[in-house]
Amino acid sequence: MAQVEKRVPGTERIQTVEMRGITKRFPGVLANDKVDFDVRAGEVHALLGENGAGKSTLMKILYGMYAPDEGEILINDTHVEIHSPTDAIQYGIGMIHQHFMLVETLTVTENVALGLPSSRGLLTDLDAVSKRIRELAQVYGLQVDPNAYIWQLAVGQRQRVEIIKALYRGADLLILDEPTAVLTPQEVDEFFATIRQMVAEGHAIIFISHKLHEVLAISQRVTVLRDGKRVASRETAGCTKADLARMMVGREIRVMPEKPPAQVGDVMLELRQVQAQSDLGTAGLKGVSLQVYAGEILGLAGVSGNGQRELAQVVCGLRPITSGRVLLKNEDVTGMLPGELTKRMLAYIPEERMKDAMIQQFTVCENIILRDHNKPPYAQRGFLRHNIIGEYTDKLIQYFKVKTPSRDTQARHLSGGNIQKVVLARELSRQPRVLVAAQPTRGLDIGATEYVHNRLIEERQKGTAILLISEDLDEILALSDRIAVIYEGKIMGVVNRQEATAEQLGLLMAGVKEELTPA
Amino acid sequence: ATTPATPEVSEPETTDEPVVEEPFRVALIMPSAINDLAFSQSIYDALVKIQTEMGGESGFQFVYSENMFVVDDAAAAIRDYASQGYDLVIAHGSQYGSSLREIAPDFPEVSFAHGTTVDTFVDEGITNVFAYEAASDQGGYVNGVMAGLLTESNVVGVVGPIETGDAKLYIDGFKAGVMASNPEAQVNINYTGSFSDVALASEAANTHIGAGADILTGTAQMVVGAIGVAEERGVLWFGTQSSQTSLAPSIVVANQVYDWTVVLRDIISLIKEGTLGGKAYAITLANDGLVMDFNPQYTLPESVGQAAAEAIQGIESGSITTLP
Amino acid sequence: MKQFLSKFSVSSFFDAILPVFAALAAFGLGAFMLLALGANPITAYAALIEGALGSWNAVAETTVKAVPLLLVGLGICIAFRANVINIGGEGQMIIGAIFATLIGLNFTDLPGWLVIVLAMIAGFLGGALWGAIPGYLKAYFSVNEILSTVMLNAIAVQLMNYLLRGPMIDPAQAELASKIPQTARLDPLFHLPRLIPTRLHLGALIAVLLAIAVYFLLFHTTLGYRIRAVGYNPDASRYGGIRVRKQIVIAMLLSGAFAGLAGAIQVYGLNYRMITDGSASGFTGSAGFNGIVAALFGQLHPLGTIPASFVFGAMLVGANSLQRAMQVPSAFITALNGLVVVFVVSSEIWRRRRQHRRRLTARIVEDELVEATIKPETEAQP
Amino acid sequence: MIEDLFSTTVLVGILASGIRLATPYLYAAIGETFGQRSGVLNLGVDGQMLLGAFAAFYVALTYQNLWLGILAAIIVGGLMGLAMAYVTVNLQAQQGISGIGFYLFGLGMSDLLFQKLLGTVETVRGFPSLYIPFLSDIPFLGDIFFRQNILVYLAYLLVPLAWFVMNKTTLGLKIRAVGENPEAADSLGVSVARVRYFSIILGGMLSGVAGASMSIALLNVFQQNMTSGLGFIAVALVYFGGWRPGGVLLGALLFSMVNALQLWIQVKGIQIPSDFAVMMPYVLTILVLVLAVQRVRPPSALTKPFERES
Ligand SMILES: Nc1ncnc2c1ncn2[C@@H]1O[C@H](COP(=O)(O)OP(=O)(O)OP(=O)(O)O)[C@@H](O)[C@H]1O
Ligand SMILES: Nc1ncnc2c1ncn2[C@@H]1O[C@H](COP(=O)(O)OP(=O)(O)OP(=O)(O)O)[C@@H](O)[C@H]1O
Ligand SMILES: [Mg+2]
Ligand SMILES: [Mg+2]
Repeated sequence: MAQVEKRVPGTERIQTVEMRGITKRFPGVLANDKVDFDVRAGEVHALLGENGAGKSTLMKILYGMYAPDEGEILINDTHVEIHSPTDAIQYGIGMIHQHFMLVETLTVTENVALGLPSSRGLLTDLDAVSKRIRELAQVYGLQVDPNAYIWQLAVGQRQRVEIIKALYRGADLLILDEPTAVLTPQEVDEFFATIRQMVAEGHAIIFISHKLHEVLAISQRVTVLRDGKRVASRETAGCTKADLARMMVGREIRVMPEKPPAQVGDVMLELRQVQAQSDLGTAGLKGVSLQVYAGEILGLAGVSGNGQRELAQVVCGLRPITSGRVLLKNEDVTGMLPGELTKRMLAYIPEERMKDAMIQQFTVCENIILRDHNKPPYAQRGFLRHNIIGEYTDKLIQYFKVKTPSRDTQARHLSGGNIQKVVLARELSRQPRVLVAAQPTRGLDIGATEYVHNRLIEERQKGTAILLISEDLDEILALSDRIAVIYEGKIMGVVNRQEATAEQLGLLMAGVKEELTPA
Repeated sequence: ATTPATPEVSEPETTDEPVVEEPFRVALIMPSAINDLAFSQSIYDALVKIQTEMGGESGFQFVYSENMFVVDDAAAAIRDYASQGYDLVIAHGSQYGSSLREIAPDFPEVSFAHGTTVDTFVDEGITNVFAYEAASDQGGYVNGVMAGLLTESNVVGVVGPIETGDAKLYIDGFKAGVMASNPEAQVNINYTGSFSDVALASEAANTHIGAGADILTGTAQMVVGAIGVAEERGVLWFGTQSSQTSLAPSIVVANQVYDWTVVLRDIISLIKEGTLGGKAYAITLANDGLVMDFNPQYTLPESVGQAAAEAIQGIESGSITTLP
Repeated sequence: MKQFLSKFSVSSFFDAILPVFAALAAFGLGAFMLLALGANPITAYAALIEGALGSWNAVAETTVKAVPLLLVGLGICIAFRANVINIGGEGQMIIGAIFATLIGLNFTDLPGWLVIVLAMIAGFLGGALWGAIPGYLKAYFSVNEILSTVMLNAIAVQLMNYLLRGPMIDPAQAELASKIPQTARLDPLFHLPRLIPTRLHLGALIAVLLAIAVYFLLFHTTLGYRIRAVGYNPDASRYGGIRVRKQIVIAMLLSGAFAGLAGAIQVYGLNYRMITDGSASGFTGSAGFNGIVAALFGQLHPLGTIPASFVFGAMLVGANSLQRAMQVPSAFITALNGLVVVFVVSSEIWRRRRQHRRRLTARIVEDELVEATIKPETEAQP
Repeated sequence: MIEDLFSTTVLVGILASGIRLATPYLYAAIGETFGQRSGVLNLGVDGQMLLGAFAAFYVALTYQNLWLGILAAIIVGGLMGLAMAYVTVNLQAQQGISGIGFYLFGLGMSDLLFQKLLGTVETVRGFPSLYIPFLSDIPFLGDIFFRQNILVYLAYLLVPLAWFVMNKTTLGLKIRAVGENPEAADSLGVSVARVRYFSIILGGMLSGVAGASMSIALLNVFQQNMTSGLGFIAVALVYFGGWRPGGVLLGALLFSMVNALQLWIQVKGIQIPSDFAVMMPYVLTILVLVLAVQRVRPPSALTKPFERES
């Protein structure tokens, strides 16, 4: 299949893209307020801002998904009209969305070929496409099996498919909306290598991330949005994390929290030689043994797809165990249903909160009682007590500072960060004895991240046993008392925080085992 | 009313009334469509004929509700017509009995006719309901006698809807007829479980032919599917309820045709005399309510025609019983 | 209840009558068909309205017609909330009616009120059984409910045909050669009492009370909460400790139960016996399908389904009297019904858009409020 | 009695009947498969079939040209599809009910036209059986497979063709993507609306042909409600077939063969009430699904309207 015909005015490749005075109103929200933004071939321009600052909106305008209310777009200094993604693609703009745009039931090749003219006319030319995918993969280090179905792929691999899709369409400018949120540090490194390669070949990149160190590492320029306005735009070189944070939030942020010493108690959660299958039917957990004590945070580090999801689900009764035992405070809870575990004061913040822990069409109230809807005082003889539920919800909204018009607002109308807070509020307010928190700060801005970290530490001080699952090694190191590393469904080792180093953990995460002093 | 009016007025048979009288008004409720080539069409055709006899719209008017297969819709229609002061309300479907029994006492001035049934509710003190039915076993028997003689394979097939009511009478009579004329013959029956499944009726016919049948018959509106198959595969067909000759002139031997006019004429004259119900009718071969309609394009062997005529005579005289 | 009523306003009144405009548009199209049929549309539609609402008797007939629509619709509200598409209402009505009729035919010694109560319960259970089957097959065998309910409708019809011409046949018919497939008539003591001297029977009251009950069930009980949760998001429900499969079975069971009750009420309130013409709609009058339409017009809200059923009932009753008054073929009525359904369902988009706009304008106010109250606190946080 | 069923006559009869009975299901269900794969549930199939059946019959009768009849059925079915597409795609109406609305419209309208234009049941000379040279002379097999009419052959050719279009063409790829994740397809410049329009209209056309296959090929008559709910079974068969043409073929054949079998059971005088015989295909279709424990997911976007946020 040939490259797509482009109708870029003047030159063939994108040299500069400029957005001038872009304003976008959603009823009730001024998402973008006279924003100027530009990017040049051969550079990475980072876009920063709190949750809801208007980053995605600005980029969707550039990609033709939203029409701006005011402002104009210029490519190579020529005014262009971009009315749809098709227009954008033809100008050589590619976008990788915050939420992947992939058809899970199709193969990688089919996803890439979708919507493109075929060299065989009406028939698909999947062989040719897959050949070209392998070439691109070679050039940019994007290893992925063209014949695999999307549902079989891990997030990191899906990310690569998205990039291949854009490159395949001959994107000169690539918009990356929080591409690293779901990637492991290793994957981020590989991903950055790909980006550098692309920049070297003259691509222009727009990069959105909440992780300041990534912004510092990859970008040449950075622009900060706050409440829809551009508040700063400067060369990255010379900026510090603290500078960026201040520009974003307008106040000082402690990037990593302070932590009082741990008051460790009894074993609260114990896994003994647990085995379980993964979604694909392969062995997901191959005999995992772990203990989490009251009053400690046990960090579980590991590269995504090594069994973290399975482990969390096994503990919370959402995945059957093929062999082994799970104990909650010395009680065997193997095979118990989630409802029964809930009664035993187990709390769980799952990785995919929007999907797995919230009912988008339910109100905040209704979501707050998702775990306890049939327990007094929220229900009596099978009837819900809306007054009590409402008052309780109001209290949580206030205490956890959830930004919502009212307790009766549907969850889907809240911003991602606030949905996160609702889950957190629900799980923590249940006064759990054991808390499983998977990727609790994924997708959150630094202000919200700081807030979540503080809450977790607070919970630890109350004597809760916390299993913190994170792919963010910085987060693990900052919060954990002990750190376990999981690799291919097995625990590679457990180390005390004081004895752990990033290098050593990195090796373990890669499956390289050294002799360790067990914690 | 958009009653079909026929310009030419045929010989008036029953009326010697003065011309200036109010027209006689009839309302008809029936379960399927007026053109179903079967049960509903038979009564509709009769009313059209009566209208012609009675001098067109000026002497006789009628309105109808078709496709009233939902019993309580029919009940609403019956009540509505009755309250509009029709002289006669005909509930043409045995399923309407319950409703009629309920409604008739509320309209003692109105006469009702209910078919097909034998029950006029007189036992229950209701005096304004006539009942009518078709002795369809009689024509079935005659058809059966001919089929028994005409079959060469000694296998005859019957396509039925559901094993009840009019269909059951016809089929039982048909079977008895075949047995009478040809005890060797085998009568295969299958039911489609529906009055409307034309496709299944056609495969039912194919099945019979596959099982060796060289003569077919069937009843209810879905048999049009079976007739097509019979024609294509060249086997003979016997019809009932209405004349089906036009559908397949080359293979239809004879039809039992319902002619309700004999019943209707009598009912109308009784009403005019002031009797509003209490009498039960049956259309039979003897009273010409059932007519054997032979397809002129099919040359019936003389002996078979003879046997049919004898059967008709026997039934009319009562020497032959048509039901087992 | 209070919550629901308080949502009424001029705006939502307009939303409520929007379907009426859509229906009028369909009637407009129907007018051309009427002209083609040689009938005067104005007289025709006058006859329709007259027939549906023109007298107390007409209103009673309309209400009677609405009863099964409402009951089936309530079941649909429950099932669709659990994201189960129950198009088995026809079969469920039939089985419910069979169960209920068996009570009336076999317990002739019991007092009338008791038989009625038992019969309603039996109808409820019969429908529940016929609904639970596809629910169970969906939950535990992944058999799609659209497929199974379509098939079960056909099975129920054949079962009815068999019973009515065999084991349950009217003893009087059993002696006749023609064997009309009907049961014996129910003892008059067992008939549902009439409310006013029309065909309006107690079933109407039962249906409305049940609509209120279903409203409470869905929005004020833990069971309703679970059913809705499962319908929206089974994964999160499982996480919340809800046994998803069980709720699917329960929802289908309840859905069938209401249809079954509708069947029982048709027998005890209107026909006083079961009789078959071999088709499902001969007994149900297609209420098993039309109830779906009524529920969806009612926004899948039990209380909204009450007026929706009434309007749909009026349409059906009025159409029949239109046929009588103008002698237009019944086929026209069927086609007109189809047009009305299509037009009304298409008008939904305007209502949704208006609602969306309202919500967004409301959000401006709310957002300002939020800014004012919460934002400062966030910033005050250490 | 039961052993009477195990003869070649019966077997040949069942297979031949089954193949014919399955024909309208195939057209309708394959059409519906396209619609559902693109994310639209059309419950109005039966209405489209009835209108198609009437159009084909009327045109064939009036102009004495069967192919013109087919064309009429295609046009009428396509127009019904167009209306359905406008209502579900542009107006984003609830697919389930609008389908029921179109069903009622087709049911009434076909009957109305029948009454006004024809008035009574008539017959037409439909497509004759086409004896494939040589093949039709093979004992047994010839009877079963090679003595059907052209529309029967075309129905079976449609199955691989549909598979091919769905899996091997860019259009098929778009259809599958749109039914699964319309947002993703849209972000790649695939017009969700256009793809859905195409699929629904194609579905309507095939439903029209399904009707025509009854009125001018298999039965050669038109009667009110002559499909008697066949279109609903066709929709169910799409679920049976797991949204794949091959699966639909299996389902249609299973259902039809069992239907043919039950007719033979009755003809052979096997002592079960006829009602239970008639029930058999419905019961077996469910049972097979229970036992096969297939876990094919419906297209994710099925019944969900798509609207790009703005
Ligand atoms: N389609 C929409 N309709 C109404 N409001 C919207 C819509 N899309 C975004 N918004 C609002 O516009 C504002 C900016 O949203 P946007 O998604 O651009 O934020 P963001 O900077 O990408 O945040 P995040 O870091 O959470 O991704 C938010 O207040 C959001 O609620
Ligand atoms: N009406 C009620 N009154 C008091 N307690 C109740 C009531 N309903 C449920 N509970 C309590 O809530 C707990 C869970 O309820 P139950 O097991 O009935 O839910 P369920 O219907 O089984 O839910 P699931 O679908 O998850 O199985 C039980 O311990 C029960 O005692
Ligand atoms: Mg964003
Ligand atoms: Mg439980």
